[in-house]
Amino acid sequence: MDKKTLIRLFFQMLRIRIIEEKIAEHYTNQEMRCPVHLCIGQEAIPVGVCAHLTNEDYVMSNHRSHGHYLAKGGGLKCMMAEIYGKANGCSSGKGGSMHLTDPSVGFLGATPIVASSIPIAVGTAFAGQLKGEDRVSVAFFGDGATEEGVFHECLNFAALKKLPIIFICENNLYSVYSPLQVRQPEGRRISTLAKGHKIETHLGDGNDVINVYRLTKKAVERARSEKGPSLLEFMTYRFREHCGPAFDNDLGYRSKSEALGWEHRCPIKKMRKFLGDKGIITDGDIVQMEKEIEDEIDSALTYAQKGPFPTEDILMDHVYAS
Amino acid sequence: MDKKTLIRLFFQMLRIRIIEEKIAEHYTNQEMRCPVHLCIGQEAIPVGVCAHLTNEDYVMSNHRSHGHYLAKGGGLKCMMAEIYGKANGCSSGKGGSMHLTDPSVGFLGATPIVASSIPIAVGTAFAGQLKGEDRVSVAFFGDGATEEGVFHECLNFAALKKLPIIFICENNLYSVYSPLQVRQPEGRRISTLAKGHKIETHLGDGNDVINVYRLTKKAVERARSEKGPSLLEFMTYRFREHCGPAFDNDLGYRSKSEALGWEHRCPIKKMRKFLGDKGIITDGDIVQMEKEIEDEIDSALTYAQKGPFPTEDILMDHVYAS
Amino acid sequence: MPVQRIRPFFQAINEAIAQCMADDPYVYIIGLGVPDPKGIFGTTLGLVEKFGPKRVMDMPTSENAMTGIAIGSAIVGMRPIMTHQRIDFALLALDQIVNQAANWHYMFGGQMHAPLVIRMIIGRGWGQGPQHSQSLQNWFAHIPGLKVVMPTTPYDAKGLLITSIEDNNPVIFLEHRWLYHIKGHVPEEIYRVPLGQASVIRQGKDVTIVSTSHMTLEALRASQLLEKEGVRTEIIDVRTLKPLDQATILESVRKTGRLVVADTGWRFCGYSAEIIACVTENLFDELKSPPIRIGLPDCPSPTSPALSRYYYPGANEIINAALKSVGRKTNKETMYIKPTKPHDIPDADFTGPF
Amino acid sequence: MPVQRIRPFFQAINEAIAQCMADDPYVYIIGLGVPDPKGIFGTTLGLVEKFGPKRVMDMPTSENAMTGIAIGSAIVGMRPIMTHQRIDFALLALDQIVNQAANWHYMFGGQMHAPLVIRMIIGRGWGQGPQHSQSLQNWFAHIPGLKVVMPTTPYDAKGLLITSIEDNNPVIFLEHRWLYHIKGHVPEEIYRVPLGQASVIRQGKDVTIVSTSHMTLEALRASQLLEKEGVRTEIIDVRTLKPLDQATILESVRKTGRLVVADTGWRFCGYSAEIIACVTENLFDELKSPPIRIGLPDCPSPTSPALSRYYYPGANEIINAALKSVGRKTNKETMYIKPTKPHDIPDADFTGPF
Ligand SMILES: Cc1ncc(C[n+]2csc(CCOP(=O)(O)OP(=O)(O)O)c2C)c(N)n1
Ligand SMILES: Cc1ncc(C[n+]2csc(CCOP(=O)(O)OP(=O)(O)O)c2C)c(N)n1
Ligand SMILES: [Mg+2]
Ligand SMILES: [Mg+2]
Repeated sequence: MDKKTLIRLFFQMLRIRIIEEKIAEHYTNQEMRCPVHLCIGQEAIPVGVCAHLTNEDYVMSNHRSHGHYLAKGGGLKCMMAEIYGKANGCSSGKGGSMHLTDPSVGFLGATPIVASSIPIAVGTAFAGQLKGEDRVSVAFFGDGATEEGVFHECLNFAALKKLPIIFICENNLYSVYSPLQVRQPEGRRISTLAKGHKIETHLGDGNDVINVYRLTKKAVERARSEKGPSLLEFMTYRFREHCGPAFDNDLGYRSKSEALGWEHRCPIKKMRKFLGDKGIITDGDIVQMEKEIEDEIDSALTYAQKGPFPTEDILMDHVYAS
Repeated sequence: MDKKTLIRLFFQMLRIRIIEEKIAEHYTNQEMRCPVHLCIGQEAIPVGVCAHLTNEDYVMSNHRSHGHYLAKGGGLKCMMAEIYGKANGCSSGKGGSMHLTDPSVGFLGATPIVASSIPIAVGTAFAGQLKGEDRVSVAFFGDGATEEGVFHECLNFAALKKLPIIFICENNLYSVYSPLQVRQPEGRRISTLAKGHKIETHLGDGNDVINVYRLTKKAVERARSEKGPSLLEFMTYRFREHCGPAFDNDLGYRSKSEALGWEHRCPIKKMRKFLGDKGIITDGDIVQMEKEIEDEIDSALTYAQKGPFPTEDILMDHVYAS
Repeated sequence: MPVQRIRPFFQAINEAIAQCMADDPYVYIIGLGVPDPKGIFGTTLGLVEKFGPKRVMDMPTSENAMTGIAIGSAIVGMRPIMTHQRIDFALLALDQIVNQAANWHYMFGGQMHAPLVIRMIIGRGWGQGPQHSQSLQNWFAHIPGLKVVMPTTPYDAKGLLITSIEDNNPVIFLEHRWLYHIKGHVPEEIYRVPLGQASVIRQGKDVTIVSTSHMTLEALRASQLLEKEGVRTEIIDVRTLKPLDQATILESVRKTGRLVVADTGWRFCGYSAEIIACVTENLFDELKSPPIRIGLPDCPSPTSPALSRYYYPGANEIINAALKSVGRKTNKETMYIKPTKPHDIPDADFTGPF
Repeated sequence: MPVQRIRPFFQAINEAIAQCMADDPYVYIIGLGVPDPKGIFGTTLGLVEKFGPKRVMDMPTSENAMTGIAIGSAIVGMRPIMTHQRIDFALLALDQIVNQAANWHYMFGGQMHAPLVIRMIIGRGWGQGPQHSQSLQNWFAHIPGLKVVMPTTPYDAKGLLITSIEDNNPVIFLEHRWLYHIKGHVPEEIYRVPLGQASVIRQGKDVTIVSTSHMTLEALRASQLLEKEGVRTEIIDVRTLKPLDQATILESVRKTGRLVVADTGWRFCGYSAEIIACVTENLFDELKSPPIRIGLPDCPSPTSPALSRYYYPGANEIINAALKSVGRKTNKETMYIKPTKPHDIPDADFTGPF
């Protein structure tokens, strides 16, 4: 991997991190009046995956979508405005954090019903195949989503039709407060399920962006060469509460030591150390990056905060397409 | 296996076959005014499976339920009356062929929405576990049912809780007129799906009642000793049309040679030959059996045909339990 | 009057699909049994031969995912027609239909749309029973973002289906099993019946009968006998349940002052309640007698013909309601329409099994 | 009046569950997050400590199978309480709820029954948006075999939930997110509020207001201002949407001659239409003015507070409707109830995120 790519991967993770932290910081002002599911700790996955996608490729996401949206190239300003419920938001304020979209870059949309966007992503891949296009679709979802039957229905259909789709499972060990062991049989990996469907499958370290990048590369090549779908299961960890801006390890549903272990494996720290050790970036570079990102987010915040609210007359607009 | 068991298995298959053929024969009289899905050709599976179950064990079934119902010991008379829509039917005429039940023998019920009775069967096993009972539950379903997401949700939960349930997949290669290859990826067995869930799994010849019997024996032992669920996939073939009394190979959705091949592997012919070769039964025994069965079915037909129709005043009964 | 081209309902549906597919390469049809020898009661026969297996497809028994897949394909430019052999099976797909398809255009601020037709068959008769004969149109009509269509005549079946396929929204297209062999004039060329317009299929000044799908035929039967009794009915076939053509209904009731609603679904909390609420809210002072709704009683669909006989209301119930509405006593002897076929089969030559 | 034991709604629910579980070893509760630290808005807190993890369970995110599993357990003797954190998630389980649970007793001729309570939360506010705030009670009320309960007061919440758990049928129990911190008298012991009885929570002779769930609180707010204007309202909290207590509603309208219906769901094809249809069919001659329904407009739930402000009707809409119903002009200045908190939060101390 060339330096430029490595730096870009790092930069993008850092950017998502800083944006999410800014959202957390501002959330308590009670101006972002919708649920937000932050992906702090999980940034390597969207970044490593989307690095292989062009604007022609499609991504669909779930409730925890900010990272996917940003990594795919979704506009920051209209994302922030959307979270603020503004008319200049990416969904005109009608969707909020759980319904981001930026079709111009192929980030089609996010929907928070668990697993519900997986078949829709498969449908985009199916359309591509029917139309003879050369696109790849990616569905991002969590470990919880693999418990929904529709997930399996999708694997079956994707395998049946050899669709150009990549299923990305972000396994952060929890669904809200519920650990894997109350939801899935002990010792059975999610990737094993996909193997049962005879789908190309890999299990990777979701906190190692280079690992994510490498595994995805193969999956995208497979998809582009019409060899069919892949499922990649990436192990990771969410640092903050399931929904909202706070830390919540004090609630006791996950142990402090577990959380600490994962903090040490923070994908950004890890990459920073790697790039530092290799002499690819310096602390100075990072300060520079942070500054750039903060400027960007500041102006996005201004855009969002100053943006107009949607007015009563658009309430009934767009119920039907004309 | 002792002779008595072997003879019983044969007798039960023969009984189901003759009953189903009688239904087919009488169906054209337009007195059985509901859809019927005959299991002619598939008798070995219900018989071999139910041989290990007691009246305390639970069975749930699908649209093609006659064989399951009869093998579990469900009453023939009230089944026939139910198909005739009579008040003395097992569901008072409200259910018809697609909703048979005989709770007295543990045949809880059949429902024709594909895969819909699988979770209900799992629920009975779950209840047994919660109550600390020593029961086994069996869910019968077809190859088509494994395409429903709920099937996978059930496997996951059964494996999670190590439930005393046995999933019996009767793989007859078709769902209505649709062959497996338009529905499931080539070369991927249904039993492989269950392996993906880390469920004990076996693939067997569903037209060989002894094979069915042996594989089920182990699964039932596993369940009774709290080792958890099993899935058995049995290959078989339906001889007649999907729904209704006729043969339909002339429609062209399956090849004559395929059908012929399976006819040669008729489970009853096969067992008859086996028992004959071993000298366990004679042609005379079989004539005797047929006579016995025909007498039974004749009186069941009379019971059904003479039975009273439900009257208007019971239409609104049993909408709610008191 | 131009020469009539008489075709059965199922063929009208078939033509609509075939012509839309010929017209627009992005239209495809998918569903259990679509290319099979029976072709969904004849409605999809010949399509696979004409358009090939990439546009006329069977599918796994995975209603939920397959609906989502159709939606996904629609938002990137395809125009899927999904078919369910029974509306009851679509209960597995409601997350995709209601949470996703219905909201898609709105919740992303109008940037995308999901042009998707979901054909669903409403069963009835011959012991279809509790899980194969529900008539759930009111569920769909309740959901903003969906359009709901229920044709009665072959003419409308073709014209409404073409419009539905061309519509840029998710359209729930409900076909009543008992209409497939009804015959009527069906022009050969493509034509469109607009969504959102009810059809006054009979004019009269005494009672307005608002009906859906198969109940429209029952209303027509009823109206002939009522005519003899001197009661002139105006029959309005709703056709598009959502968006509802209030204007046509209100105009009629403004004239007649009397309202009977006959729907194929359950009465309680059903579509007939909407019609009554809409009329009483808007035309309270013009109503001369209490509106009456006719629908299924509040119990599951029984399988036995001995019970289904009492389950489905028909022309006679409509006659009674209309007479009651004009303040006349009902007279069983003269009013009763005698059945010409067993009550549980769609046509005289039906012999089962579905 | 005996000493009042004032408790919040969420605790009333919690007590009902705890007391039923103590009373009957076959009762168990299952649902996503049931034993988690937040305990479904407090309604399940402490239960796992009291009754252990075999009776108070989390579950996989498999709504459809888990509902079927609950049904299966119910038909062999258990009494499950299943919870869904949002009604929207239950769309995945409708095959099991509607095709199976609702029909189970009927379709097997009364031999088995499925005593199952499905608690579902109706969301609202703070940007829950199109997929987390639907109010689908009319769907369930349409289905024979289901009972549908929507409590408003803490007293009813406890009493109705106990009755629902003890009922031998599938009961859909709908809890409005905004009621959890409402306080009221809740007796400590087990008590039962019968299903199928509406509650006249305010007597008055001028207008009958029939309301569901949270809209009952809005009706109460409205009634105070209306009282000042000389309009005496009678408020009927429906409580059990199915079976509906027609008698209580009809009796009231017989007295007042006027009807306003305020429901938390969509107006079009919604539960309010049933109430209006029921009253006009039965009491046409006694109605003095057109009945009016209040509900959500025919569009998905928008996320932005700037839009949800116009989406949810409240006391002011009820005031306007009641005044219209008695033939009075509305007067914005005097009639308007000023909000004491932002419109998109349930209580003043709510700070998000849900
Ligand atoms: C069908 C459905 N059930 C339940 C929920 C509530 N819910 C929202 S997010 C979530 C957690 C899902 O966990 P996972 O898929 O692992 O994603 P994560 O939040 O861990 O990223 C749940 C259960 C929902 N939104 N949809
Ligand atoms: C949810 C659902 N979808 C479709 C149908 C229509 N249908 C009835 S039986 C059947 C075939 C199912 O095939 P399989 O499970 O293999 O059972 P088989 O008929 O072969 O025994 C289908 C698709 C249904 N009843 N339920
Ligand atoms: Mg997770
Ligand atoms: Mg099969």
